[in-house]
Amino acid sequence: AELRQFFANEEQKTKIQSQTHALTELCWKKCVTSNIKNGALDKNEQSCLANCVDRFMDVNIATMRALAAMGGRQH
Amino acid sequence: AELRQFFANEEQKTKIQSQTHALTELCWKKCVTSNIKNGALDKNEQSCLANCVDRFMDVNIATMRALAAMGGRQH
Amino acid sequence: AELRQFFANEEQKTKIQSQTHALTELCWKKCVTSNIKNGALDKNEQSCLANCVDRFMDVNIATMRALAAMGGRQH
Amino acid sequence: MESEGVKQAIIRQAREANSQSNARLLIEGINNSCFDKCVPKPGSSLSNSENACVVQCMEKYIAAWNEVNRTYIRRIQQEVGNQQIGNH
Amino acid sequence: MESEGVKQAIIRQAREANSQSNARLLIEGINNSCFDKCVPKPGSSLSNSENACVVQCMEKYIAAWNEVNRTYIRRIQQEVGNQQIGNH
Amino acid sequence: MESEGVKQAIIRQAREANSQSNARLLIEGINNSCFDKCVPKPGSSLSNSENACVVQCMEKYIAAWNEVNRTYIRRIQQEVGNQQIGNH
Repeated sequence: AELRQFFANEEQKTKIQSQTHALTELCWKKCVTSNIKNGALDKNEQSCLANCVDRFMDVNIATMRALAAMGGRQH
Repeated sequence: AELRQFFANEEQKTKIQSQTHALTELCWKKCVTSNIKNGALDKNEQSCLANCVDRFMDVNIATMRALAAMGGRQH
Repeated sequence: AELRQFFANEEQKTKIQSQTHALTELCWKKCVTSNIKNGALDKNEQSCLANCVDRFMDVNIATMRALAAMGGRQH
Repeated sequence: MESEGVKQAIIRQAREANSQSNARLLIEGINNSCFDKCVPKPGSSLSNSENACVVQCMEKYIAAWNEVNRTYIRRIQQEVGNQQIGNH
Repeated sequence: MESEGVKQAIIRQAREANSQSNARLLIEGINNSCFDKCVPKPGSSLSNSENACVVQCMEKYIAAWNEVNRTYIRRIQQEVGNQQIGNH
Repeated sequence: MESEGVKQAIIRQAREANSQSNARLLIEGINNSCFDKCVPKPGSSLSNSENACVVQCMEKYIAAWNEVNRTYIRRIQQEVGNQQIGNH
Protein backbone atom coordinates (compact mmCIF):
# COMPACT_ATOMS: atom_id res chain seq x y z
CA ALA A 1 0.00 0.00 0.00
CA GLU A 2 2.82 2.42 0.86
CA LEU A 3 4.62 1.36 -2.31
CA ARG A 4 1.48 1.94 -4.39
CA GLN A 5 1.22 5.47 -2.98
CA PHE A 6 4.91 5.99 -3.71
CA PHE A 7 4.49 4.92 -7.36
CA ALA A 8 1.42 7.11 -7.83
CA ASN A 9 3.41 10.08 -6.54
CA GLU A 10 6.41 9.25 -8.72
CA GLU A 11 4.18 8.92 -11.78
CA GLN A 12 2.65 12.34 -11.15
CA LYS A 13 6.13 13.81 -10.67
CA THR A 14 7.22 12.27 -13.98
CA LYS A 15 4.21 13.75 -15.79
CA ILE A 16 4.88 17.22 -14.36
CA GLN A 17 8.56 17.02 -15.31
CA SER A 18 7.80 15.83 -18.82
CA GLN A 19 5.24 18.62 -19.33
CA THR A 20 7.78 21.10 -17.90
CA HIS A 21 10.28 20.02 -20.55
CA ALA A 22 7.75 20.50 -23.36
CA LEU A 23 6.63 23.90 -22.03
CA THR A 24 10.23 25.06 -21.57
CA GLU A 25 11.03 24.30 -25.24
CA LEU A 26 7.83 26.05 -26.38
CA CYS A 27 8.12 29.13 -24.15
CA TRP A 28 11.88 29.47 -24.68
CA LYS A 29 11.14 29.99 -28.41
CA LYS A 30 8.49 32.61 -27.64
CA CYS A 31 10.32 34.46 -24.85
CA VAL A 32 14.09 34.20 -25.36
CA THR A 33 14.31 35.86 -28.76
CA SER A 34 17.35 38.15 -28.52
CA ASN A 35 21.00 37.13 -28.46
CA ILE A 36 22.34 35.59 -25.27
CA LYS A 37 24.33 38.18 -23.33
CA ASN A 38 24.54 36.50 -19.94
CA GLY A 39 23.40 33.41 -18.04
CA ALA A 40 20.52 35.00 -16.12
CA LEU A 41 16.94 35.61 -17.24
CA ASP A 42 16.12 39.31 -17.48
CA LYS A 43 12.83 40.65 -16.03
CA ASN A 44 11.03 40.60 -19.40
CA GLU A 45 12.07 37.05 -20.21
CA GLN A 46 11.08 35.83 -16.77
CA SER A 47 7.59 37.36 -16.83
CA CYS A 48 7.13 36.24 -20.45
CA LEU A 49 7.95 32.64 -19.43
CA ALA A 50 5.50 32.69 -16.51
CA ASN A 51 2.78 34.25 -18.69
CA CYS A 52 3.51 31.74 -21.45
CA VAL A 53 2.89 28.80 -19.10
CA ASP A 54 -0.26 30.39 -17.64
CA ARG A 55 -1.74 31.32 -21.03
CA PHE A 56 -0.91 27.86 -22.43
CA MET A 57 -2.83 26.37 -19.52
CA ASP A 58 -5.75 28.76 -20.25
CA VAL A 59 -5.84 27.52 -23.86
CA ASN A 60 -5.52 23.92 -22.71
CA ILE A 61 -8.41 24.21 -20.24
CA ALA A 62 -10.59 26.07 -22.79
CA THR A 63 -9.96 23.33 -25.35
CA MET A 64 -10.81 20.49 -23.03
CA ARG A 65 -13.97 22.24 -21.86
CA ALA A 66 -15.12 22.94 -25.42
CA LEU A 67 -14.40 19.39 -26.58
CA ALA A 68 -16.26 17.95 -23.60
CA ALA A 69 -19.24 20.22 -24.43
CA MET A 70 -19.24 18.94 -28.01
CA GLY A 71 -19.17 15.36 -26.70
CA GLY A 72 -17.13 14.27 -29.69
CA ARG A 73 -19.88 15.22 -32.17
CA GLN A 74 -17.43 16.15 -34.96
CA HIS A 75 -15.84 12.74 -35.37
CA ALA B 1 -10.73 -15.53 -34.78
CA GLU B 2 -13.35 -12.79 -34.60
CA LEU B 3 -11.27 -11.04 -31.93
CA ARG B 4 -8.15 -11.25 -34.07
CA GLN B 5 -10.00 -9.61 -36.96
CA PHE B 6 -11.31 -6.96 -34.56
CA PHE B 7 -7.80 -6.14 -33.35
CA ALA B 8 -6.42 -5.99 -36.90
CA ASN B 9 -9.18 -3.51 -37.79
CA GLU B 10 -8.59 -1.44 -34.65
CA GLU B 11 -4.85 -1.36 -35.33
CA GLN B 12 -5.43 -0.07 -38.87
CA LYS B 13 -7.85 2.56 -37.52
CA THR B 14 -5.25 3.66 -34.98
CA LYS B 15 -2.60 4.00 -37.72
CA ILE B 16 -4.93 6.07 -39.89
CA GLN B 17 -5.85 8.33 -36.98
CA SER B 18 -2.26 8.79 -35.94
CA GLN B 19 -1.23 9.65 -39.52
CA THR B 20 -4.23 12.03 -39.74
CA HIS B 21 -2.94 13.87 -36.67
CA ALA B 22 0.56 14.22 -38.16
CA LEU B 23 -0.81 15.38 -41.54
CA THR B 24 -3.19 17.87 -39.89
CA GLU B 25 -0.29 19.52 -38.01
CA LEU B 26 1.82 19.62 -41.20
CA CYS B 27 -0.90 20.85 -43.57
CA TRP B 28 -2.33 23.31 -41.05
CA LYS B 29 1.05 25.11 -41.10
CA LYS B 30 1.10 25.19 -44.91
CA CYS B 31 -2.59 26.09 -45.47
CA VAL B 32 -3.90 28.12 -42.54
CA THR B 33 -1.50 31.04 -42.78
CA SER B 34 -3.69 34.12 -42.25
CA ASN B 35 -5.25 35.32 -39.00
CA ILE B 36 -8.25 33.39 -37.70
CA LYS B 37 -11.44 35.32 -38.48
CA ASN B 38 -14.03 32.59 -37.95
CA GLY B 39 -14.39 28.93 -37.07
CA ALA B 40 -14.99 27.58 -40.58
CA LEU B 41 -12.46 26.69 -43.27
CA ASP B 42 -12.72 28.97 -46.30
CA LYS B 43 -12.66 27.47 -49.83
CA ASN B 44 -8.92 28.11 -50.33
CA GLU B 45 -7.94 26.57 -47.02
CA GLN B 46 -10.11 23.52 -47.64
CA SER B 47 -8.72 22.80 -51.11
CA CYS B 48 -5.18 23.52 -49.89
CA LEU B 49 -5.62 20.94 -47.10
CA ALA B 50 -6.93 18.27 -49.48
CA ASN B 51 -4.12 19.01 -51.98
CA CYS B 52 -1.58 18.96 -49.17
CA VAL B 53 -2.61 15.44 -48.13
CA ASP B 54 -2.67 14.19 -51.73
CA ARG B 55 0.69 15.71 -52.65
CA PHE B 56 2.26 14.41 -49.42
CA MET B 57 1.05 10.94 -50.39
CA ASP B 58 2.54 11.43 -53.90
CA VAL B 59 5.91 12.27 -52.34
CA ASN B 60 5.60 9.36 -49.92
CA ILE B 61 4.85 6.85 -52.68
CA ALA B 62 7.62 8.24 -54.92
CA THR B 63 10.11 7.91 -52.06
CA MET B 64 9.18 4.33 -51.23
CA ARG B 65 9.34 3.32 -54.89
CA ALA B 66 12.75 4.95 -55.41
CA LEU B 67 14.17 3.41 -52.23
CA ALA B 68 12.88 -0.02 -53.22
CA ALA B 69 14.48 0.42 -56.66
CA MET B 70 17.80 1.26 -55.01
CA GLY B 71 17.50 -1.83 -52.83
CA GLY B 72 19.24 -0.05 -50.01
CA ARG B 73 22.47 0.34 -52.02
CA GLN B 74 23.51 3.59 -50.33
CA HIS B 75 23.87 2.18 -46.83
CA ALA C 1 27.36 -15.16 -24.32
CA GLU C 2 27.89 -14.67 -28.04
CA LEU C 3 24.24 -13.66 -28.37
CA ARG C 4 24.56 -11.16 -25.54
CA GLN C 5 27.54 -9.58 -27.32
CA PHE C 6 25.52 -9.54 -30.54
CA PHE C 7 22.60 -7.72 -28.88
CA ALA C 8 24.90 -5.19 -27.21
CA ASN C 9 26.40 -4.44 -30.64
CA GLU C 10 22.99 -4.21 -32.30
CA GLU C 11 21.74 -1.87 -29.58
CA GLN C 12 24.70 0.43 -30.09
CA LYS C 13 24.13 0.35 -33.86
CA THR C 14 20.47 1.26 -33.31
CA LYS C 15 21.42 4.20 -31.07
CA ILE C 16 23.93 5.49 -33.63
CA GLN C 17 21.39 5.18 -36.45
CA SER C 18 18.66 6.89 -34.48
CA GLN C 19 21.00 9.76 -33.55
CA THR C 20 22.08 9.95 -37.22
CA HIS C 21 18.43 10.44 -38.24
CA ALA C 22 17.94 13.23 -35.70
CA LEU C 23 21.20 14.96 -36.70
CA THR C 24 20.40 14.66 -40.42
CA GLU C 25 17.04 16.44 -39.92
CA LEU C 26 18.70 19.16 -37.81
CA CYS C 27 21.74 19.73 -40.03
CA TRP C 28 19.72 19.48 -43.28
CA LYS C 29 17.75 22.52 -42.10
CA LYS C 30 20.95 24.46 -41.29
CA CYS C 31 22.98 23.44 -44.35
CA VAL C 32 20.68 22.74 -47.31
CA THR C 33 19.06 26.15 -47.55
CA SER C 34 18.97 26.91 -51.28
CA ASN C 35 16.71 25.34 -53.89
CA ILE C 36 17.49 21.80 -54.98
CA LYS C 37 19.28 21.84 -58.36
CA ASN C 38 20.68 18.30 -58.45
CA GLY C 39 20.91 15.12 -56.40
CA ALA C 40 24.48 15.59 -55.13
CA LEU C 41 25.74 17.59 -52.16
CA ASP C 42 27.92 20.52 -53.21
CA LYS C 43 31.22 21.22 -51.38
CA ASN C 44 29.69 23.86 -49.09
CA GLU C 45 26.76 21.70 -48.10
CA GLN C 46 29.02 18.73 -47.40
CA SER C 47 31.45 20.65 -45.18
CA CYS C 48 28.54 22.40 -43.46
CA LEU C 49 26.98 19.02 -42.62
CA ALA C 50 30.23 17.62 -41.21
CA ASN C 51 30.83 20.81 -39.20
CA CYS C 52 27.23 20.75 -38.01
CA VAL C 53 27.63 17.25 -36.55
CA ASP C 54 30.99 18.08 -34.98
CA ARG C 55 29.81 21.37 -33.44
CA PHE C 56 26.63 19.72 -32.15
CA MET C 57 28.81 17.13 -30.43
CA ASP C 58 30.95 19.96 -28.98
CA VAL C 59 27.82 21.55 -27.52
CA ASN C 60 26.59 18.18 -26.27
CA ILE C 61 29.87 17.37 -24.51
CA ALA C 62 30.12 20.89 -23.02
CA THR C 63 26.55 20.58 -21.67
CA MET C 64 27.11 17.19 -20.08
CA ARG C 65 30.37 18.34 -18.50
CA ALA C 66 28.81 21.52 -17.10
CA LEU C 67 25.78 19.65 -15.72
CA ALA C 68 28.02 17.04 -14.11
CA ALA C 69 30.07 19.85 -12.52
CA MET C 70 26.87 21.38 -11.12
CA GLY C 71 25.90 17.99 -9.71
CA GLY C 72 22.24 18.78 -10.26
CA ARG C 73 22.29 21.74 -7.83
CA GLN C 74 19.63 23.73 -9.71
CA HIS C 75 16.82 21.19 -9.35
CA MET D 1 -12.73 -20.33 -24.40
CA GLU D 2 -14.12 -16.83 -24.52
CA SER D 3 -17.57 -16.14 -23.23
CA GLU D 4 -19.50 -13.53 -25.23
CA GLY D 5 -19.44 -11.21 -22.20
CA VAL D 6 -15.67 -11.31 -21.85
CA LYS D 7 -15.28 -10.69 -25.58
CA GLN D 8 -17.54 -7.64 -25.48
CA ALA D 9 -15.64 -6.27 -22.49
CA ILE D 10 -12.30 -6.62 -24.31
CA ILE D 11 -13.71 -4.92 -27.40
CA ARG D 12 -15.15 -2.09 -25.32
CA GLN D 13 -11.82 -1.54 -23.54
CA ALA D 14 -9.84 -1.48 -26.79
CA ARG D 15 -12.29 1.00 -28.35
CA GLU D 16 -12.10 3.29 -25.32
CA ALA D 17 -8.30 3.18 -25.24
CA ASN D 18 -8.19 4.09 -28.94
CA SER D 19 -10.69 6.87 -28.61
CA GLN D 20 -8.91 8.29 -25.56
CA SER D 21 -5.57 8.34 -27.36
CA ASN D 22 -7.26 9.94 -30.39
CA ALA D 23 -8.79 12.67 -28.19
CA ARG D 24 -5.46 13.25 -26.46
CA LEU D 25 -3.65 13.70 -29.80
CA LEU D 26 -6.38 16.05 -31.05
CA ILE D 27 -6.17 18.19 -27.90
CA GLU D 28 -2.39 18.32 -28.22
CA GLY D 29 -2.65 19.40 -31.86
CA ILE D 30 -5.21 22.11 -31.03
CA ASN D 31 -3.21 23.42 -28.07
CA ASN D 32 0.05 23.65 -29.99
CA SER D 33 -1.43 25.10 -33.19
CA CYS D 34 -3.87 27.54 -31.58
CA PHE D 35 -1.57 28.75 -28.80
CA ASP D 36 1.01 29.44 -31.49
CA LYS D 37 -1.50 31.25 -33.71
CA CYS D 38 -3.65 33.12 -31.18
CA VAL D 39 -1.14 34.00 -28.42
CA PRO D 40 2.02 35.29 -30.17
CA LYS D 41 3.01 37.38 -27.12
CA PRO D 42 1.62 35.88 -23.89
CA GLY D 43 0.40 38.66 -21.54
CA SER D 44 -0.84 38.63 -17.97
CA SER D 45 -4.25 37.23 -18.99
CA LEU D 46 -5.98 35.93 -22.11
CA SER D 47 -7.47 39.03 -23.80
CA ASN D 48 -10.99 38.94 -25.24
CA SER D 49 -9.69 38.81 -28.79
CA GLU D 50 -7.23 36.03 -27.92
CA ASN D 51 -10.06 34.12 -26.29
CA ALA D 52 -12.30 34.47 -29.34
CA CYS D 53 -9.39 33.44 -31.56
CA VAL D 54 -8.82 30.27 -29.51
CA VAL D 55 -12.45 29.17 -29.80
CA GLN D 56 -12.58 29.78 -33.57
CA CYS D 57 -9.16 28.23 -34.05
CA MET D 58 -10.33 25.09 -32.27
CA GLU D 59 -13.39 24.80 -34.51
CA LYS D 60 -11.23 25.41 -37.57
CA TYR D 61 -8.64 22.87 -36.45
CA ILE D 62 -11.30 20.19 -36.02
CA ALA D 63 -12.69 21.05 -39.48
CA ALA D 64 -9.14 20.72 -40.84
CA TRP D 65 -8.72 17.38 -39.06
CA ASN D 66 -11.92 16.12 -40.66
CA GLU D 67 -10.90 17.34 -44.13
CA VAL D 68 -7.47 15.73 -43.81
CA ASN D 69 -8.97 12.48 -42.50
CA ARG D 70 -11.52 12.32 -45.34
CA THR D 71 -8.89 13.00 -48.03
CA TYR D 72 -6.41 10.57 -46.52
CA ILE D 73 -8.93 7.71 -46.32
CA ARG D 74 -10.12 8.42 -49.88
CA ARG D 75 -6.54 8.32 -51.11
CA ILE D 76 -5.67 5.08 -49.30
CA GLN D 77 -8.74 3.38 -50.80
CA GLN D 78 -7.74 4.69 -54.23
CA GLU D 79 -4.20 3.33 -53.88
CA VAL D 80 -5.52 -0.07 -52.77
CA GLY D 81 -7.83 -0.05 -55.81
CA ASN D 82 -4.94 0.83 -58.15
CA GLN D 83 -2.82 -2.00 -56.79
CA GLN D 84 -5.57 -4.53 -57.30
CA ILE D 85 -6.07 -3.35 -60.90
CA GLY D 86 -2.30 -3.55 -61.39
CA ASN D 87 -2.23 -7.13 -60.10
CA HIS D 88 -4.69 -8.43 -62.70
CA MET E 1 5.72 -9.80 2.12
CA GLU E 2 8.17 -6.97 1.46
CA SER E 3 11.16 -6.58 3.72
CA GLU E 4 12.02 -2.96 4.49
CA GLY E 5 15.34 -3.40 2.65
CA VAL E 6 13.71 -4.59 -0.58
CA LYS E 7 11.22 -1.73 -0.43
CA GLN E 8 13.96 0.84 -0.02
CA ALA E 9 15.86 -0.67 -2.95
CA ILE E 10 12.79 -0.47 -5.22
CA ILE E 11 12.17 3.13 -4.21
CA ARG E 12 15.79 4.03 -4.84
CA GLN E 13 15.74 2.43 -8.29
CA ALA E 14 12.53 4.21 -9.31
CA ARG E 15 13.91 7.56 -8.14
CA GLU E 16 17.14 7.05 -10.05
CA ALA E 17 15.31 6.04 -13.23
CA ASN E 18 13.14 9.17 -12.99
CA SER E 19 16.02 11.46 -12.31
CA GLN E 20 18.04 9.96 -15.18
CA SER E 21 15.20 10.45 -17.64
CA ASN E 22 14.72 14.01 -16.35
CA ALA E 23 18.42 14.78 -16.85
CA ARG E 24 18.34 13.25 -20.35
CA LEU E 25 15.38 15.42 -21.36
CA LEU E 26 17.03 18.53 -19.91
CA ILE E 27 20.27 17.84 -21.81
CA GLU E 28 18.29 17.29 -25.02
CA GLY E 29 16.44 20.58 -24.54
CA ILE E 30 19.65 22.49 -23.84
CA ASN E 31 21.47 20.95 -26.82
CA ASN E 32 18.68 21.68 -29.28
CA SER E 33 17.90 25.20 -28.02
CA CYS E 34 21.48 26.36 -27.50
CA PHE E 35 22.96 24.80 -30.65
CA ASP E 36 20.18 26.52 -32.57
CA LYS E 37 20.79 29.86 -30.83
CA CYS E 38 24.58 29.94 -30.48
CA VAL E 39 25.77 28.12 -33.63
CA PRO E 40 23.71 29.49 -36.55
CA LYS E 41 26.45 28.64 -39.08
CA PRO E 42 28.61 25.72 -37.87
CA GLY E 43 32.29 26.36 -38.70
CA SER E 44 35.39 24.19 -38.40
CA SER E 45 35.57 24.69 -34.62
CA LEU E 46 33.54 26.30 -31.85
CA SER E 47 34.69 29.95 -31.71
CA ASN E 48 35.33 31.65 -28.36
CA SER E 49 32.15 33.66 -28.64
CA GLU E 50 30.11 30.56 -29.57
CA ASN E 51 31.61 28.77 -26.60
CA ALA E 52 30.73 31.60 -24.20
CA CYS E 53 27.23 31.72 -25.69
CA VAL E 54 26.73 27.97 -25.09
CA VAL E 55 27.70 28.22 -21.41
CA GLN E 56 25.45 31.25 -20.77
CA CYS E 57 22.65 29.70 -22.81
CA MET E 58 22.80 26.58 -20.68
CA GLU E 59 22.56 28.58 -17.45
CA LYS E 60 19.68 30.59 -18.92
CA TYR E 61 17.89 27.46 -20.13
CA ILE E 62 18.08 25.90 -16.67
CA ALA E 63 16.75 29.15 -15.15
CA ALA E 64 13.91 29.04 -17.71
CA TRP E 65 13.21 25.40 -16.83
CA ASN E 66 12.95 26.33 -13.16
CA GLU E 67 10.67 29.32 -13.85
CA VAL E 68 8.40 27.17 -16.06
CA ASN E 69 8.33 24.37 -13.51
CA ARG E 70 7.50 26.74 -10.64
CA THR E 71 4.71 28.46 -12.61
CA TYR E 72 3.29 25.16 -13.87
CA ILE E 73 3.13 23.60 -10.39
CA ARG E 74 1.58 26.77 -8.93
CA ARG E 75 -1.06 26.74 -11.67
CA ILE E 76 -1.90 23.06 -11.22
CA GLN E 77 -2.37 23.58 -7.47
CA GLN E 78 -4.57 26.61 -8.20
CA GLU E 79 -6.76 24.59 -10.62
CA VAL E 80 -7.12 21.77 -8.09
CA GLY E 81 -8.11 24.36 -5.48
CA ASN E 82 -10.69 25.93 -7.83
CA GLN E 83 -12.24 22.54 -8.55
CA GLN E 84 -12.58 21.73 -4.87
CA ILE E 85 -14.27 25.09 -4.21
CA GLY E 86 -16.55 24.42 -7.20
CA ASN E 87 -17.54 21.05 -5.79
CA HIS E 88 -18.89 22.47 -2.51
CA MET F 1 20.91 -24.54 -24.76
CA GLU F 2 20.85 -22.72 -28.07
CA SER F 3 21.19 -24.71 -31.26
CA GLU F 4 23.21 -22.94 -33.95
CA GLY F 5 20.06 -22.78 -36.15
CA VAL F 6 17.95 -21.05 -33.49
CA LYS F 7 20.76 -18.59 -32.81
CA GLN F 8 21.07 -17.69 -36.48
CA ALA F 9 17.29 -17.18 -36.71
CA ILE F 10 17.28 -14.83 -33.71
CA ILE F 11 20.19 -12.85 -35.17
CA ARG F 12 18.46 -12.61 -38.55
CA GLN F 13 15.22 -11.39 -36.95
CA ALA F 14 16.98 -8.74 -34.88
CA ARG F 15 18.90 -7.49 -37.94
CA GLU F 16 15.72 -7.30 -40.00
CA ALA F 17 13.83 -5.42 -37.27
CA ASN F 18 16.69 -2.92 -37.00
CA SER F 19 16.98 -2.43 -40.72
CA GLN F 20 13.21 -1.99 -41.06
CA SER F 21 13.10 0.67 -38.37
CA ASN F 22 16.10 2.38 -39.98
CA ALA F 23 14.37 2.41 -43.39
CA ARG F 24 11.16 3.74 -41.81
CA LEU F 25 13.02 6.62 -40.12
CA LEU F 26 14.87 7.42 -43.36
CA ILE F 27 11.60 7.50 -45.34
CA GLU F 28 10.03 9.75 -42.71
CA GLY F 29 13.00 12.12 -42.84
CA ILE F 30 12.92 12.28 -46.65
CA ASN F 31 9.15 12.81 -46.79
CA ASN F 32 9.17 15.61 -44.24
CA SER F 33 12.26 17.41 -45.57
CA CYS F 34 11.51 17.05 -49.28
CA PHE F 35 7.77 17.77 -49.10
CA ASP F 36 8.65 20.90 -47.17
CA LYS F 37 11.35 21.92 -49.67
CA CYS F 38 9.79 20.87 -53.00
CA VAL F 39 6.05 21.47 -52.43
CA PRO F 40 5.72 24.86 -50.71
CA LYS F 41 2.19 25.38 -52.09
CA PRO F 42 0.46 22.05 -52.76
CA GLY F 43 -1.57 22.21 -56.02
CA SER F 44 -3.98 19.79 -57.64
CA SER F 45 -1.16 17.55 -58.86
CA LEU F 46 2.61 17.22 -58.52
CA SER F 47 4.07 19.43 -61.30
CA ASN F 48 7.00 18.21 -63.40
CA SER F 49 9.39 20.52 -61.61
CA GLU F 50 8.10 19.45 -58.19
CA ASN F 51 8.52 15.83 -59.23
CA ALA F 52 12.11 16.38 -60.39
CA CYS F 53 12.82 18.26 -57.15
CA VAL F 54 11.52 15.36 -55.06
CA VAL F 55 13.77 12.81 -56.78
CA GLN F 56 16.89 15.00 -56.47
CA CYS F 57 15.98 15.95 -52.92
CA MET F 58 15.76 12.27 -51.99
CA GLU F 59 19.20 11.56 -53.46
CA LYS F 60 20.61 14.58 -51.68
CA TYR F 61 18.98 13.63 -48.38
CA ILE F 62 20.51 10.15 -48.54
CA ALA F 63 23.91 11.70 -49.32
CA ALA F 64 23.41 13.99 -46.31
CA TRP F 65 22.47 11.00 -44.13
CA ASN F 66 25.66 9.22 -45.17
CA GLU F 67 27.82 12.29 -44.54
CA VAL F 68 26.24 12.82 -41.11
CA ASN F 69 26.60 9.12 -40.23
CA ARG F 70 30.26 9.05 -41.29
CA THR F 71 31.12 12.21 -39.34
CA TYR F 72 29.19 11.08 -36.27
CA ILE F 73 30.90 7.66 -36.13
CA ARG F 74 34.33 9.24 -36.68
CA ARG F 75 33.66 11.66 -33.83
CA ILE F 76 32.45 8.99 -31.43
CA GLN F 77 35.59 6.90 -32.11
CA GLN F 78 37.72 10.00 -31.55
CA GLU F 79 36.02 10.74 -28.21
CA VAL F 80 36.48 7.14 -27.06
CA GLY F 81 40.17 7.40 -28.08
CA ASN F 82 40.58 10.66 -26.11
CA GLN F 83 39.04 9.14 -23.00
CA GLN F 84 41.40 6.14 -23.13
CA ILE F 85 44.40 8.44 -23.49
CA GLY F 86 43.10 10.50 -20.58
CA ASN F 87 42.79 7.38 -18.42
CA HIS F 88 46.48 6.40 -18.74
